[in-house]
Amino acid sequence: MKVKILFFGVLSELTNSNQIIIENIDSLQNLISLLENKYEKLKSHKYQISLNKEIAHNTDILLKDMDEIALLPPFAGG
Amino acid sequence: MKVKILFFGVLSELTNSNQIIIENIDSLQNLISLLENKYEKLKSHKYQISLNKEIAHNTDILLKDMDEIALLPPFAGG
Amino acid sequence: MNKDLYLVEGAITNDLVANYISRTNQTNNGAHSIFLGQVRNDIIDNKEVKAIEYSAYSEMVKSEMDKLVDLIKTKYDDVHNIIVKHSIGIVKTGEVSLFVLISSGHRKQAFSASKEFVDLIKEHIPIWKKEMFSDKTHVWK
Amino acid sequence: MNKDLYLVEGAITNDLVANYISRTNQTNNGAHSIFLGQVRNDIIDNKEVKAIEYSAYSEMVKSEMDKLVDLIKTKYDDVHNIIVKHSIGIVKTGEVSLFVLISSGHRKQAFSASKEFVDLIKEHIPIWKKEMFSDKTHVWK
Repeated sequence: MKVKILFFGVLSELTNSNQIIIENIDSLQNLISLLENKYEKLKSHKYQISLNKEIAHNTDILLKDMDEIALLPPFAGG
Repeated sequence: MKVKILFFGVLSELTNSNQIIIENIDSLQNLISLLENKYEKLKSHKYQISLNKEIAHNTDILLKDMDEIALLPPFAGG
Repeated sequence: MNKDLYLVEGAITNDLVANYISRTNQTNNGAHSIFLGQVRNDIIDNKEVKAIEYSAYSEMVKSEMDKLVDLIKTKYDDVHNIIVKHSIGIVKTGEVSLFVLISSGHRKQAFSASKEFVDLIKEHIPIWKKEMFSDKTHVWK
Repeated sequence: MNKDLYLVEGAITNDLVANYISRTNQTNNGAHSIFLGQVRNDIIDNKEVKAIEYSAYSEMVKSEMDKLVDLIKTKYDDVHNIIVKHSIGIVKTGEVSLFVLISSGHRKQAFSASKEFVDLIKEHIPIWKKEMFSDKTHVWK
Protein backbone atom coordinates (compact mmCIF):
# COMPACT_ATOMS: atom_id res chain seq x y z
CA MET A 1 0.00 0.00 0.00
CA LYS A 2 1.05 3.57 -0.68
CA VAL A 3 0.10 6.92 0.84
CA LYS A 4 0.69 10.40 -0.53
CA ILE A 5 2.19 13.12 1.67
CA LEU A 6 1.77 16.83 0.81
CA PHE A 7 3.88 19.65 2.27
CA PHE A 8 2.62 23.24 2.31
CA GLY A 9 3.96 26.70 3.06
CA VAL A 10 7.29 26.84 4.85
CA LEU A 11 7.30 23.03 5.12
CA SER A 12 7.51 22.60 1.35
CA GLU A 13 10.62 24.80 1.38
CA LEU A 14 12.12 23.01 4.37
CA THR A 15 11.59 19.53 2.90
CA ASN A 16 12.31 20.68 -0.64
CA SER A 17 9.17 18.77 -1.64
CA ASN A 18 5.58 19.47 -2.49
CA GLN A 19 4.65 15.82 -2.31
CA ILE A 20 6.18 12.41 -1.72
CA ILE A 21 4.91 8.83 -1.75
CA ILE A 22 5.53 6.52 1.20
CA GLU A 23 4.97 2.76 0.96
CA ASN A 24 4.07 0.21 3.59
CA ILE A 25 3.31 2.39 6.56
CA ASP A 26 0.54 1.29 8.91
CA SER A 27 -0.50 4.27 11.04
CA LEU A 28 -0.49 8.03 11.01
CA GLN A 29 1.64 7.97 14.18
CA ASN A 30 4.33 5.90 12.49
CA LEU A 31 4.18 8.04 9.37
CA ILE A 32 4.84 11.20 11.38
CA SER A 33 7.79 9.54 13.18
CA LEU A 34 9.20 8.47 9.83
CA LEU A 35 8.82 11.98 8.38
CA GLU A 36 10.38 13.65 11.41
CA ASN A 37 13.36 11.30 11.07
CA LYS A 38 13.64 11.95 7.35
CA TYR A 39 13.27 15.73 7.75
CA GLU A 40 14.77 16.64 11.13
CA LYS A 41 13.70 20.28 10.83
CA LEU A 42 10.02 19.28 10.98
CA LYS A 43 10.44 18.80 14.74
CA SER A 44 11.02 22.49 15.29
CA HIS A 45 7.93 23.57 13.31
CA LYS A 46 4.33 23.80 14.33
CA TYR A 47 1.89 22.09 11.99
CA GLN A 48 -1.50 20.37 11.82
CA ILE A 49 -2.07 17.14 9.93
CA SER A 50 -4.91 16.44 7.54
CA LEU A 51 -6.03 13.00 6.39
CA ASN A 52 -7.96 13.03 3.12
CA LYS A 53 -8.59 16.79 3.48
CA GLU A 54 -9.96 16.64 7.01
CA ILE A 55 -7.94 17.85 10.01
CA ALA A 56 -6.77 14.82 12.05
CA HIS A 57 -7.19 15.58 15.74
CA ASN A 58 -5.14 12.58 16.84
CA THR A 59 -2.54 10.40 15.15
CA ASP A 60 -3.77 7.04 16.43
CA ILE A 61 -5.30 6.20 13.05
CA LEU A 62 -4.63 3.29 10.68
CA LEU A 63 -3.80 4.28 7.11
CA LYS A 64 -5.28 2.80 3.94
CA ASP A 65 -3.91 2.55 0.43
CA MET A 66 -4.19 5.90 -1.43
CA ASP A 67 -4.70 7.99 1.68
CA GLU A 68 -3.64 11.62 1.27
CA ILE A 69 -1.89 13.15 4.28
CA ALA A 70 -0.90 16.82 4.37
CA LEU A 71 1.35 18.72 6.77
CA LEU A 72 -0.17 22.16 7.28
CA PRO A 73 1.71 25.01 8.95
CA PRO A 74 -0.45 27.67 10.65
CA PHE A 75 -2.88 29.14 8.12
CA ALA A 76 -2.22 32.66 6.88
CA GLY A 77 -4.95 33.52 4.38
CA GLY A 78 -6.41 36.97 3.84
CA MET B 1 -36.53 90.92 13.56
CA LYS B 2 -37.40 87.83 11.54
CA VAL B 3 -36.63 84.16 11.92
CA LYS B 4 -36.94 81.38 9.36
CA ILE B 5 -38.69 78.12 10.21
CA LEU B 6 -38.06 74.94 8.20
CA PHE B 7 -40.31 71.86 8.25
CA PHE B 8 -39.00 68.45 7.23
CA GLY B 9 -40.36 64.98 6.51
CA VAL B 10 -43.92 64.33 7.63
CA LEU B 11 -44.05 67.81 9.21
CA SER B 12 -43.73 69.53 5.83
CA GLU B 13 -46.73 67.56 4.62
CA LEU B 14 -48.71 68.23 7.79
CA THR B 15 -48.03 71.99 7.73
CA ASN B 16 -48.17 72.16 3.94
CA SER B 17 -44.97 74.22 4.15
CA ASN B 18 -41.28 73.73 3.64
CA GLN B 19 -40.47 77.05 5.21
CA ILE B 20 -42.13 80.10 6.73
CA ILE B 21 -40.95 83.42 8.14
CA ILE B 22 -42.05 84.58 11.58
CA GLU B 23 -41.53 88.18 12.75
CA ASN B 24 -41.08 89.62 16.22
CA ILE B 25 -40.74 86.51 18.30
CA ASP B 26 -38.39 86.64 21.29
CA SER B 27 -37.65 83.08 22.40
CA LEU B 28 -37.56 79.56 21.04
CA GLN B 29 -40.14 78.60 23.68
CA ASN B 30 -42.60 81.20 22.43
CA LEU B 31 -41.94 80.29 18.82
CA ILE B 32 -42.83 76.64 19.48
CA SER B 33 -46.05 77.67 21.28
CA LEU B 34 -46.97 79.88 18.34
CA LEU B 35 -46.29 77.09 15.83
CA GLU B 36 -48.24 74.51 17.82
CA ASN B 37 -51.19 76.94 17.89
CA LYS B 38 -50.90 77.64 14.19
CA TYR B 39 -50.50 73.94 13.28
CA GLU B 40 -52.50 71.97 15.86
CA LYS B 41 -51.29 68.62 14.50
CA LEU B 42 -47.71 69.38 15.51
CA LYS B 43 -48.71 68.55 19.10
CA SER B 44 -49.28 64.91 18.24
CA HIS B 45 -45.92 64.49 16.50
CA LYS B 46 -42.50 63.77 17.90
CA TYR B 47 -39.77 66.11 16.71
CA GLN B 48 -36.44 67.68 17.65
CA ILE B 49 -35.65 71.34 17.10
CA SER B 50 -32.49 72.74 15.56
CA LEU B 51 -31.29 76.33 15.85
CA ASN B 52 -28.88 77.37 13.11
CA LYS B 53 -28.24 73.70 12.23
CA GLU B 54 -27.42 72.58 15.77
CA ILE B 55 -29.84 70.47 17.82
CA ALA B 56 -31.39 72.63 20.58
CA HIS B 57 -31.49 70.62 23.80
CA ASN B 58 -33.74 73.11 25.53
CA THR B 59 -36.11 75.84 24.34
CA ASP B 60 -35.19 78.52 26.89
CA ILE B 61 -33.16 80.40 24.28
CA LEU B 62 -33.53 83.98 22.99
CA LEU B 63 -33.78 84.35 19.24
CA LYS B 64 -31.88 86.78 17.02
CA ASP B 65 -32.68 88.26 13.66
CA MET B 66 -32.08 85.77 10.81
CA ASP B 67 -32.00 82.71 13.05
CA GLU B 68 -32.91 79.48 11.26
CA ILE B 69 -35.06 77.06 13.24
CA ALA B 70 -35.97 73.63 11.91
CA LEU B 71 -38.52 71.07 13.13
CA LEU B 72 -37.02 67.64 12.64
CA PRO B 73 -39.07 64.45 12.91
CA PRO B 74 -37.12 61.30 13.86
CA PHE B 75 -34.32 60.72 11.37
CA ALA B 76 -34.70 57.87 8.89
CA GLY B 77 -31.62 57.86 6.71
CA GLY B 78 -30.02 54.75 5.24
CA MET C 1 -25.48 67.71 -6.79
CA ASN C 2 -22.39 65.76 -7.80
CA LYS C 3 -20.25 68.32 -6.10
CA ASP C 4 -21.91 67.62 -2.75
CA LEU C 5 -19.55 65.81 -0.41
CA TYR C 6 -22.18 63.49 1.06
CA LEU C 7 -25.45 63.72 -0.90
CA VAL C 8 -26.13 62.19 -4.31
CA GLU C 9 -29.26 62.85 -6.38
CA GLY C 10 -31.12 59.55 -6.94
CA ALA C 11 -29.74 56.04 -6.54
CA ILE C 12 -26.05 55.42 -5.86
CA THR C 13 -24.78 53.72 -9.01
CA ASN C 14 -22.47 50.75 -9.33
CA ASP C 15 -20.13 53.02 -11.27
CA LEU C 16 -19.82 55.42 -8.35
CA VAL C 17 -19.06 52.55 -5.95
CA ALA C 18 -16.60 50.92 -8.37
CA ASN C 19 -14.88 54.25 -8.89
CA TYR C 20 -14.22 54.73 -5.18
CA ILE C 21 -13.12 51.10 -4.77
CA SER C 22 -10.58 51.59 -7.57
CA ARG C 23 -8.94 54.34 -5.52
CA THR C 24 -8.30 52.20 -2.43
CA ASN C 25 -4.82 51.06 -3.40
CA GLN C 26 -2.71 53.07 -0.98
CA THR C 27 -0.14 50.54 0.21
CA ASN C 28 -0.54 51.29 3.93
CA ASN C 29 -4.12 49.94 3.80
CA GLY C 30 -4.73 46.30 4.65
CA ALA C 31 -8.52 46.28 4.93
CA HIS C 32 -11.57 47.96 3.47
CA SER C 33 -15.06 47.56 4.87
CA ILE C 34 -17.81 48.65 2.52
CA PHE C 35 -21.48 48.97 3.40
CA LEU C 36 -24.27 49.31 0.85
CA GLY C 37 -27.78 50.11 2.09
CA GLN C 38 -30.41 49.11 -0.45
CA VAL C 39 -34.12 49.91 -0.74
CA ARG C 40 -35.99 46.76 0.27
CA ASN C 41 -39.41 45.58 -0.94
CA ASP C 42 -40.98 45.80 2.53
CA ILE C 43 -44.68 45.01 2.90
CA ILE C 44 -46.62 47.62 4.88
CA ASP C 45 -50.39 47.14 5.37
CA ASN C 46 -50.34 44.49 2.59
CA LYS C 47 -48.74 46.88 0.12
CA GLU C 48 -45.25 46.47 -1.29
CA VAL C 49 -42.78 49.37 -1.19
CA LYS C 50 -41.78 50.31 -4.76
CA ALA C 51 -39.46 53.24 -4.04
CA ILE C 52 -38.32 55.61 -1.32
CA GLU C 53 -38.16 59.36 -1.69
CA TYR C 54 -35.43 60.75 0.54
CA SER C 55 -35.37 64.35 1.71
CA ALA C 56 -32.67 66.03 3.78
CA TYR C 57 -31.74 69.18 5.66
CA SER C 58 -28.70 69.42 3.38
CA GLU C 59 -26.61 71.98 5.23
CA MET C 60 -27.10 70.16 8.51
CA VAL C 61 -26.27 66.83 6.85
CA LYS C 62 -22.92 68.41 5.95
CA SER C 63 -22.13 69.71 9.44
CA GLU C 64 -23.35 66.59 11.26
CA MET C 65 -21.60 64.18 8.90
CA ASP C 66 -18.35 66.16 9.28
CA LYS C 67 -18.67 65.60 13.04
CA LEU C 68 -19.30 61.87 12.68
CA VAL C 69 -16.35 61.41 10.33
CA ASP C 70 -14.11 63.25 12.82
CA LEU C 71 -15.46 61.20 15.71
CA ILE C 72 -14.76 57.88 13.94
CA LYS C 73 -11.28 58.94 12.80
CA THR C 74 -10.43 60.05 16.34
CA LYS C 75 -11.76 56.89 17.98
CA TYR C 76 -10.23 54.48 15.43
CA ASP C 77 -6.61 55.50 14.92
CA ASP C 78 -5.94 52.75 12.37
CA VAL C 79 -8.63 54.16 10.03
CA HIS C 80 -7.01 56.13 7.19
CA ASN C 81 -9.96 57.02 5.03
CA ILE C 82 -13.76 57.32 5.13
CA ILE C 83 -16.08 57.81 2.16
CA VAL C 84 -19.84 58.21 2.65
CA LYS C 85 -22.59 58.99 0.14
CA HIS C 86 -26.35 59.10 0.78
CA SER C 87 -29.12 59.49 -1.79
CA ILE C 88 -31.70 62.23 -1.86
CA GLY C 89 -34.74 62.06 -4.14
CA ILE C 90 -36.24 58.85 -5.46
CA VAL C 91 -34.53 55.46 -5.13
CA LYS C 92 -36.33 52.33 -6.32
CA THR C 93 -36.35 48.93 -4.61
CA GLY C 94 -33.18 47.02 -5.40
CA GLU C 95 -31.21 50.27 -5.75
CA VAL C 96 -28.58 51.55 -3.32
CA SER C 97 -29.17 54.65 -1.16
CA LEU C 98 -26.20 54.54 1.24
CA PHE C 99 -22.55 53.81 0.52
CA VAL C 100 -19.84 53.75 3.18
CA LEU C 101 -16.21 52.79 2.60
CA ILE C 102 -13.77 52.64 5.51
CA SER C 103 -10.10 51.83 4.97
CA SER C 104 -7.65 50.89 7.69
CA GLY C 105 -4.33 49.20 8.27
CA HIS C 106 -5.86 46.07 9.78
CA ARG C 107 -9.33 44.56 9.55
CA LYS C 108 -10.46 44.86 13.16
CA GLN C 109 -10.94 48.63 13.13
CA ALA C 110 -12.41 48.65 9.60
CA PHE C 111 -15.19 46.31 10.77
CA SER C 112 -15.88 48.07 14.09
CA ALA C 113 -15.72 51.57 12.64
CA SER C 114 -17.99 50.67 9.75
CA LYS C 115 -20.73 49.24 11.97
CA GLU C 116 -20.54 52.13 14.44
CA PHE C 117 -20.49 54.74 11.67
CA VAL C 118 -23.63 53.36 9.97
CA ASP C 119 -25.43 53.24 13.35
CA LEU C 120 -24.44 56.87 13.99
CA ILE C 121 -25.63 57.95 10.52
CA LYS C 122 -29.08 56.47 11.21
CA GLU C 123 -29.20 58.23 14.58
CA HIS C 124 -27.75 61.67 13.82
CA ILE C 125 -28.11 62.59 10.15
CA PRO C 126 -31.21 64.67 9.26
CA ILE C 127 -32.62 62.60 6.41
CA TRP C 128 -36.20 61.39 6.07
CA LYS C 129 -37.91 58.90 3.85
CA LYS C 130 -41.29 58.57 2.22
CA GLU C 131 -42.01 54.94 1.34
CA MET C 132 -43.99 54.85 -1.88
CA PHE C 133 -46.41 52.13 -3.02
CA SER C 134 -47.57 51.24 -6.53
CA ASP C 135 -51.06 52.66 -5.81
CA LYS C 136 -49.49 56.15 -5.37
CA THR C 137 -50.02 56.19 -1.60
CA HIS C 138 -47.09 56.69 0.75
CA VAL C 139 -45.95 56.38 4.36
CA TRP C 140 -43.44 58.68 6.10
CA LYS C 141 -40.54 57.12 7.98
CA MET D 1 -8.68 29.13 -12.46
CA ASN D 2 -11.65 31.40 -13.17
CA LYS D 3 -13.93 28.44 -12.84
CA ASP D 4 -12.82 27.88 -9.25
CA LEU D 5 -15.55 28.83 -6.80
CA TYR D 6 -13.24 30.40 -4.23
CA LEU D 7 -9.72 30.81 -5.63
CA VAL D 8 -8.59 33.41 -8.16
CA GLU D 9 -5.15 33.44 -9.82
CA GLY D 10 -3.33 36.68 -8.93
CA ALA D 11 -4.88 39.87 -7.53
CA ILE D 12 -8.63 40.30 -7.24
CA THR D 13 -9.47 43.01 -9.76
CA ASN D 14 -11.79 45.99 -9.36
CA ASP D 15 -13.75 44.59 -12.30
CA LEU D 16 -14.43 41.34 -10.50
CA VAL D 17 -15.60 43.20 -7.37
CA ALA D 18 -17.73 45.63 -9.42
CA ASN D 19 -19.27 42.75 -11.33
CA TYR D 20 -20.46 41.02 -8.15
CA ILE D 21 -21.71 44.31 -6.68
CA SER D 22 -23.78 44.91 -9.83
CA ARG D 23 -25.64 41.65 -9.13
CA THR D 24 -26.80 42.58 -5.63
CA ASN D 25 -30.13 44.10 -6.65
CA GLN D 26 -32.53 41.42 -5.41
CA THR D 27 -35.31 43.46 -3.82
CA ASN D 28 -35.43 41.44 -0.58
CA ASN D 29 -31.92 42.65 0.29
CA GLY D 30 -31.52 45.73 2.45
CA ALA D 31 -27.83 45.57 3.29
CA HIS D 32 -24.55 44.41 1.82
CA SER D 33 -21.32 44.20 3.78
CA ILE D 34 -18.22 43.93 1.63
CA PHE D 35 -14.73 43.21 2.88
CA LEU D 36 -11.57 43.71 0.83
CA GLY D 37 -8.27 42.44 2.22
CA GLN D 38 -5.33 44.19 0.63
CA VAL D 39 -1.58 43.47 0.64
CA ARG D 40 0.03 46.03 2.94
CA ASN D 41 3.55 47.45 2.75
CA ASP D 42 4.57 46.02 6.13
CA ILE D 43 8.14 46.56 7.31
CA ILE D 44 9.86 43.37 8.55
CA ASP D 45 13.48 43.58 9.73
CA ASN D 46 13.75 47.02 8.07
CA LYS D 47 12.62 45.68 4.70
CA GLU D 48 9.38 46.63 3.01
CA VAL D 49 7.01 43.95 1.71
CA LYS D 50 6.58 44.32 -2.07
CA ALA D 51 4.28 41.38 -2.78
CA ILE D 52 2.83 38.24 -1.25
CA GLU D 53 2.83 34.85 -2.92
CA TYR D 54 -0.16 32.84 -1.74
CA SER D 55 -0.28 29.06 -1.94
CA ALA D 56 -3.19 26.83 -1.01
CA TYR D 57 -4.30 23.27 -0.51
CA SER D 58 -6.95 23.90 -3.16
CA GLU D 59 -9.21 20.90 -2.66
CA MET D 60 -9.28 21.46 1.09
CA VAL D 61 -9.97 25.18 0.57
CA LYS D 62 -13.09 24.09 -1.31
CA SER D 63 -14.35 21.67 1.34
CA GLU D 64 -13.51 23.93 4.31
CA MET D 65 -14.98 27.05 2.68
CA ASP D 66 -18.18 25.14 1.86
CA LYS D 67 -18.45 24.34 5.57
CA LEU D 68 -17.88 27.96 6.63
CA VAL D 69 -20.47 29.28 4.17
CA ASP D 70 -23.00 26.74 5.49
CA LEU D 71 -22.15 27.62 9.09
CA ILE D 72 -22.69 31.37 8.51
CA LYS D 73 -25.92 30.86 6.55
CA THR D 74 -27.27 28.62 9.32
CA LYS D 75 -26.29 30.96 12.13
CA TYR D 76 -27.49 34.16 10.39
CA ASP D 77 -30.96 33.47 9.01
CA ASP D 78 -31.31 36.97 7.52
CA VAL D 79 -28.26 36.40 5.26
CA HIS D 80 -29.39 35.59 1.70
CA ASN D 81 -26.12 35.42 -0.17
CA ILE D 82 -22.38 35.00 0.40
CA ILE D 83 -19.62 35.51 -2.17
CA VAL D 84 -15.97 34.88 -1.28
CA LYS D 85 -12.85 34.94 -3.45
CA HIS D 86 -9.22 34.53 -2.34
CA SER D 87 -6.09 34.99 -4.43
CA ILE D 88 -3.44 32.39 -5.06
CA GLY D 89 -0.11 33.25 -6.67
CA ILE D 90 1.49 36.69 -6.52
CA VAL D 91 -0.37 39.80 -5.29
CA LYS D 92 1.50 43.09 -5.04
CA THR D 93 1.17 45.69 -2.26
CA GLY D 94 -1.91 47.81 -2.81
CA GLU D 95 -3.70 44.95 -4.56
CA VAL D 96 -6.62 42.96 -3.16
CA SER D 97 -6.26 39.29 -2.16
CA LEU D 98 -9.57 38.64 -0.35
CA PHE D 99 -13.10 39.68 -1.32
CA VAL D 100 -16.17 38.86 0.76
CA LEU D 101 -19.70 40.07 0.01
CA ILE D 102 -22.55 39.25 2.38
CA SER D 103 -26.13 40.30 1.61
CA SER D 104 -28.98 40.30 4.10
CA GLY D 105 -32.39 41.79 4.72
CA HIS D 106 -31.18 44.15 7.45
CA ARG D 107 -27.77 45.55 8.27
CA LYS D 108 -27.19 43.96 11.68
CA GLN D 109 -26.61 40.43 10.41
CA ALA D 110 -24.63 41.60 7.36
CA PHE D 111 -22.13 43.31 9.67
CA SER D 112 -21.89 40.48 12.23
CA ALA D 113 -21.74 37.71 9.64
CA SER D 114 -19.09 39.52 7.63
CA LYS D 115 -16.76 40.01 10.60
CA GLU D 116 -17.23 36.44 11.83
CA PHE D 117 -16.77 34.96 8.36
CA VAL D 118 -13.46 36.76 7.75
CA ASP D 119 -12.20 35.65 11.19
CA LEU D 120 -13.16 32.05 10.37
CA ILE D 121 -11.43 32.23 6.96
CA LYS D 122 -8.18 33.29 8.64
CA GLU D 123 -8.51 30.46 11.16
CA HIS D 124 -9.72 27.54 9.04
CA ILE D 125 -8.79 27.95 5.39
CA PRO D 126 -5.52 26.24 4.32
CA ILE D 127 -3.76 29.12 2.60
CA TRP D 128 -0.21 30.31 3.24
CA LYS D 129 1.75 33.37 2.31
CA LYS D 130 5.32 34.17 1.45
CA GLU D 131 6.05 37.86 2.00
CA MET D 132 8.49 39.02 -0.66
CA PHE D 133 10.96 41.90 -0.40
CA SER D 134 12.62 43.93 -3.15
CA ASP D 135 16.01 42.27 -2.45
CA LYS D 136 14.47 38.89 -3.50
CA THR D 137 14.46 37.53 0.06
CA HIS D 138 11.21 36.32 1.62
CA VAL D 139 9.54 35.37 4.89
CA TRP D 140 6.86 32.67 5.32
CA LYS D 141 3.68 33.53 7.18
